Amino acid sequence: MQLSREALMRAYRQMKVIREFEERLHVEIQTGEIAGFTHLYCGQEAVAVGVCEHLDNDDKIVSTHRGHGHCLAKGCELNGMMAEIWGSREGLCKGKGGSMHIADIDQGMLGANGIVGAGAPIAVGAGISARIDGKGKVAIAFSGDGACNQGTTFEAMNMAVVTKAACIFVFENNHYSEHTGYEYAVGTSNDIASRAEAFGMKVWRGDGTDFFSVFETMREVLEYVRVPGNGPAAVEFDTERFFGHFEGDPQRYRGPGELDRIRETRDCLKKFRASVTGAGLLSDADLDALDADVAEAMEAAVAAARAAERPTPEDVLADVYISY
Amino acid sequence: MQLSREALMRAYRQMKVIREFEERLHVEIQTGEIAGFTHLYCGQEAVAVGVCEHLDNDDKIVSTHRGHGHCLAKGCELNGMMAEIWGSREGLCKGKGGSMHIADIDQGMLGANGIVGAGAPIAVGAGISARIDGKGKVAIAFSGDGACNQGTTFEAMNMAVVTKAACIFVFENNHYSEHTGYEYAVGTSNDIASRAEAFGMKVWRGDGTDFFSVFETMREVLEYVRVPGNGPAAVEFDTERFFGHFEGDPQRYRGPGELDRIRETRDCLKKFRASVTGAGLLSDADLDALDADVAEAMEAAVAAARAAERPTPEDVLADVYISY
Amino acid sequence: MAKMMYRDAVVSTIAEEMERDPNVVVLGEDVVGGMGTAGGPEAIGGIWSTSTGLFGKFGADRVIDTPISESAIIGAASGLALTGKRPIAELMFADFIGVSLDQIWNQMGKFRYMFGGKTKCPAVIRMAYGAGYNAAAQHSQSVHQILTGMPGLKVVMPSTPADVKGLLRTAIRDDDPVIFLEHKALYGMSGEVPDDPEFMIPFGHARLSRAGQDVTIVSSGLLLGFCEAVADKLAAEGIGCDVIDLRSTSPLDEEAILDSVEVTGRLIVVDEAPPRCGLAGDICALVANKAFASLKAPPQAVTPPHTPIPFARELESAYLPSTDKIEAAVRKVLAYR
Amino acid sequence: MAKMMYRDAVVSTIAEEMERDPNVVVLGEDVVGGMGTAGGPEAIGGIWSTSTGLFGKFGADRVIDTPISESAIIGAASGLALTGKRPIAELMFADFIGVSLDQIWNQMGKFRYMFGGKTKCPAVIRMAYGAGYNAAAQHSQSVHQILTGMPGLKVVMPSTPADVKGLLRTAIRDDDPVIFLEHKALYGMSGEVPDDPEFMIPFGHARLSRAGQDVTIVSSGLLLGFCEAVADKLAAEGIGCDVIDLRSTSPLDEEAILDSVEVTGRLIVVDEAPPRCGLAGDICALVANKAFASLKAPPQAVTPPHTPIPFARELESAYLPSTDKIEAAVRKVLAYR
Ligand SMILES: Cc1ncc(C[n+]2csc(CCOP(=O)(O)OP(=O)(O)O)c2C)c(N)n1
Ligand SMILES: Cc1ncc(C[n+]2csc(CCOP(=O)(O)OP(=O)(O)O)c2C)c(N)n1
Ligand SMILES: [Mg+2]
Ligand SMILES: [Mg+2]
Repeated sequence: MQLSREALMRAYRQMKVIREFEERLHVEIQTGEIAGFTHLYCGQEAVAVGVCEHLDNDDKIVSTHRGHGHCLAKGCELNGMMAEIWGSREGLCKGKGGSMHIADIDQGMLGANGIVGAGAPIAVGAGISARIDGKGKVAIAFSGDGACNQGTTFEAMNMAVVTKAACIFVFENNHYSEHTGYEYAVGTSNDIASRAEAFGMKVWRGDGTDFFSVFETMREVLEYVRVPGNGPAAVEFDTERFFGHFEGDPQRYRGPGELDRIRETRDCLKKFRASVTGAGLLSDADLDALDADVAEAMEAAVAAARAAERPTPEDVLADVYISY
Repeated sequence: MQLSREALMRAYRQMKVIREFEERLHVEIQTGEIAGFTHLYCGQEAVAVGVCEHLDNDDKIVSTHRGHGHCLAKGCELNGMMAEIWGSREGLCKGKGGSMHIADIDQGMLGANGIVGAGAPIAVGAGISARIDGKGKVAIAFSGDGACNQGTTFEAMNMAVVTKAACIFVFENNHYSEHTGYEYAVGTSNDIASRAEAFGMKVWRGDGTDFFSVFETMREVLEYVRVPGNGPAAVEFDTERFFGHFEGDPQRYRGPGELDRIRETRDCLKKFRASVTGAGLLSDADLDALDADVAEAMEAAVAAARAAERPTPEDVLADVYISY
Repeated sequence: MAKMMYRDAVVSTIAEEMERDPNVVVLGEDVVGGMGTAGGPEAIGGIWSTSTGLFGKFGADRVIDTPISESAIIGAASGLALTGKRPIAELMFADFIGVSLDQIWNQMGKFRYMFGGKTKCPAVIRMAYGAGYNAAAQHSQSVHQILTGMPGLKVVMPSTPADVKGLLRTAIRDDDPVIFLEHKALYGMSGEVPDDPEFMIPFGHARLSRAGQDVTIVSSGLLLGFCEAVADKLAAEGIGCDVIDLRSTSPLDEEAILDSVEVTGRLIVVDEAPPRCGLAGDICALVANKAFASLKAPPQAVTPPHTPIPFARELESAYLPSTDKIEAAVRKVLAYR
Repeated sequence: MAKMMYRDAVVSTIAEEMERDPNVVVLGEDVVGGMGTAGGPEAIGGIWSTSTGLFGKFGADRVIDTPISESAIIGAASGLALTGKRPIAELMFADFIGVSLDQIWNQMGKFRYMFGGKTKCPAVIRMAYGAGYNAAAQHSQSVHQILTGMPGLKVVMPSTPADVKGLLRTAIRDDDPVIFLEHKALYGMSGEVPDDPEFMIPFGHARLSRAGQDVTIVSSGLLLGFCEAVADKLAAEGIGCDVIDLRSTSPLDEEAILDSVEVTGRLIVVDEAPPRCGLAGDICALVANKAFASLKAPPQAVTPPHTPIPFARELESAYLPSTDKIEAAVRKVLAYR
């Protein structure tokens, strides 16, 4: 289906926001200003955006340790995200969560997660909720190729089938879990989708570096899962991460030239640009303008995060319900 | 392959021992003498025996809450088993384990288990051990149709494939997990084996009420898994349990006449007798003699268990390595 | 007031709350029972009969039978709670936190704080705990000590049918995750239960089940009855015991304990968890710290030994704190000079 | 004596023991690193560099990289241990006991007792624990309080490179399951380590890291250093502190603690776990019970508050017991009359 000019612009902008967010964090982290573990989503933008562009606030997503892209795509506010990663009081989670624990329930973003595989069961509950409510809403669990080996992920898939949860398991196969290749760690090597299928779900596959592949695949998946009673589905997207597992990872597990190659041939932003300009849907100038717009927003977000109020020791004791 | 007369007698006797053990417990439990939860294996004997007749003490098995059959088939001593269930000091585990926690490491019986799904990961370790040792030994994990929905079982299957563990997952599908039907709880309903296959294993299927089906299937499976480097395999046996989930279960989930029907048409002992007498391999008299022999052994075991020494309060503190 | 059993107090409270609030849903293994069988739904309920009749009354959307997948059960409860429902999940045995702890500890217990206070997760996790059934090492454990130590969880342990009613209603209406621990040896206990459909007991309010001036005994669950028996016996000798039923271990009614010890100067905590890093030590330490000046004798924990729970009848009885051991502890603190 | 880092003490001890005993095997996520990648095995080791070089030296049969499947990792360790191997399993973060607790608590910890004493399960589970990295609520936790409460587990917490060496060797040679907790903020700590290839420190023997007459401070891990700093500062004022490094929490060196308190009469326990049902309360209760007559002031726990661990630098610092808070606690017990 042909997307409107507006929709194309929006999709590009969303991907670009994630890209810039991550590229900028990659730089800022070197300065030591940002604390904790940060896992960058750079390279996988087409998945988050290709999925979330189909969703509204009543559709839910559950994310991972590599969650910035999902958050931004689902509508978490840029400044709040940046401030959170900076550990500020003005962050989306008041500086208590940080990179791995961003949530925004009002946006249907039920949480990034530091525990690999922990999100899928939560999505099943949200998917049961959606089924009960009968309004054609869905819950989506993002998982990595590594997470697909966690018992919780398997349990969630079976339980979703049994309870006919309106739940979609989106597997982002970026080929690595930390420093280990998926060909080693996933017994079925390059076929995570078939494993999901064996649980009794319909499955799809798509190119996770191509926005249009993700978007069209998800259109089909969602058409299916939004029908009350159809139950869950799974999708595997083949994708790439452009940075290390976390910031600081020397990535010696990569092949020679691998990073250059994937940046060159598997960059969802480049592909998108080539596709829409080639088809005459948008011009380079349109996209450049969006780039500039995003760059400006990012600058502002970083400046705001840097200037934002810091948490106080008393904040440690806020938002608990039992104190000792 | 044709089994020797001796092997046939042994297989029958092993199944009969389990049958009598369980039928007798079913009666004794009514008297209130036996404490705790007891899950009877009656009806599934062909699986335990058809599997374990291929094994020696260096092959390992890991069992479940419904473990008596596996224990007896693997060589745990009858009197020690009975005494354990009676909670005696002379029991295989000195009365500390009871029905759900019988182990006999020397026999390669690594433990029954009260936690559904907990055995499979342990079998993977034993299977890695076997692979490392390179002597063609194997480790077998028995699991039920209910256990096949536990995350641990899935993790174990993937990990066995990845580590090329000499491990066999034997699924005994007796159609129920407690009071719930497998058609409800297993998303793929009657195809547990395919789910295992999706992890990248070779799988087999067999009739778990027919000793010969189990035995021949396991011959193939073992031939495969005993080859160093081949890695794990899985088998699903369709079988029946003749009693309730545990003793005391009114079994209202069964269909009308179901118990009569399965006792009539799906009884592994009856089938075995019909088969071997029909083929003229053993006579009814041979089998009757074994029956009598087993009945006598059982009588003696119960009498011994009843007379066996009871544990003392001081025993609570024995076999711990830290006391406070 | 109606007389009812502990287990019936569970199921009737759930039914009443489901009636009142359409968002309350129940999930767990065999909470319907008979699904996928010839007998059909409710052919048989769960093994504790704590969900009997719910499916018939409220239907498949609100009473959800699950596979044997405890992590997914708790995770699903979180997902339901984050999306407007009020799930009551059942772990058939508390021991099964072993296969689902992450979802309790690292997930639902942390959402509110970790997400900056904006998140409600109104889930109740019911669990049958405790020894007394000769169910051995993996089906008899107490877990309140583990869960009480985990910030973000409320932990409730009713000791009577009336407390089940009042505390479970509070739990269901609470906006945060509540661990509701039902002692399996108490399911058959009978007692008077208020009829008031709004009868609620707030968390953090202990109950004084016996009053005396000489010794403070703190307990809950099955062992509370043992403590009461000891108190009654000693009362006949003129020894007065305050017996405090904690009702909830988190929040903890520190005041009730400290007030009592200020009078008695002597403390015994009787608890079913193993001795190390448990609730008994926790409360002894609290008192030693906050009522130091009142103490006339060393605060004394009465717990099982540091061993797994043995199977045989004789062993389990010897493992559990008995009335004899409790009585001996009382006499010991009384004799202290 | 050689100077080495805490993390190198881990890996060198493992290597030495693997050299000595062919049954010692290592398993865990990324313990090889680079498996299934273009870079190949050992392209990169695990994130803590605590298995660097092992694969190259001992090969694929003895250094086993695993999928992200913690239950299967611990379960496999049990299965290996029951069949003659001596596995050392790594949980990358102690927080991951959430997804593997059953295998630790209900399985390996219980085999020996539950199976009547005939079963050996010589497995070591190494885990990186503790705060200090701003890794937030799910990657910063202390778990010794949870595991210490579980009968059947030995729990070890080295605070120096030398103790890593001596305790890890003991752990590997021990015939029962040992939980070996490495504080992630100490991995880079340097210290003298004995060269003796048989250097072992028995469990249950605390170390007196500072000696004084006025206050007993009990601690371990990262916070031990904080306590030492406070003791040193106060020593300059003439206040003497015994600082006791527990080394293992189960078995616990009760004697070392009680002997010290008999002299000082004042106890502070500084621990990184949350306040309820934790190790600090456990030790305060022990002392209140067994050294009651010696106590001159209320035993005092210094712990983080009962909250999940917050992310931001300011928040994590405020969460952790600081030297200021420890000092204040010392002064408080000293001032008690
Ligand atoms: C239960 C658990 N085990 C291990 C980890 C450590 N860890 C964090 S991310 C990660 C790799 C995840 O790989 P994948 O699912 O493919 O996601 P990706 O990092 O590629 O996005 C690991 C092992 C964790 N956080 N949680
Ligand atoms: C982790 C866990 N969850 C639930 C239970 C309670 N339980 C014991 S046996 C059982 C059913 C198991 O079904 P299946 O695996 O088919 O074995 P079967 O009883 O049919 O032999 C359940 C739910 C348990 N023991 N452990
Ligand atoms: Mg990945
Ligand atoms: Mg079954």
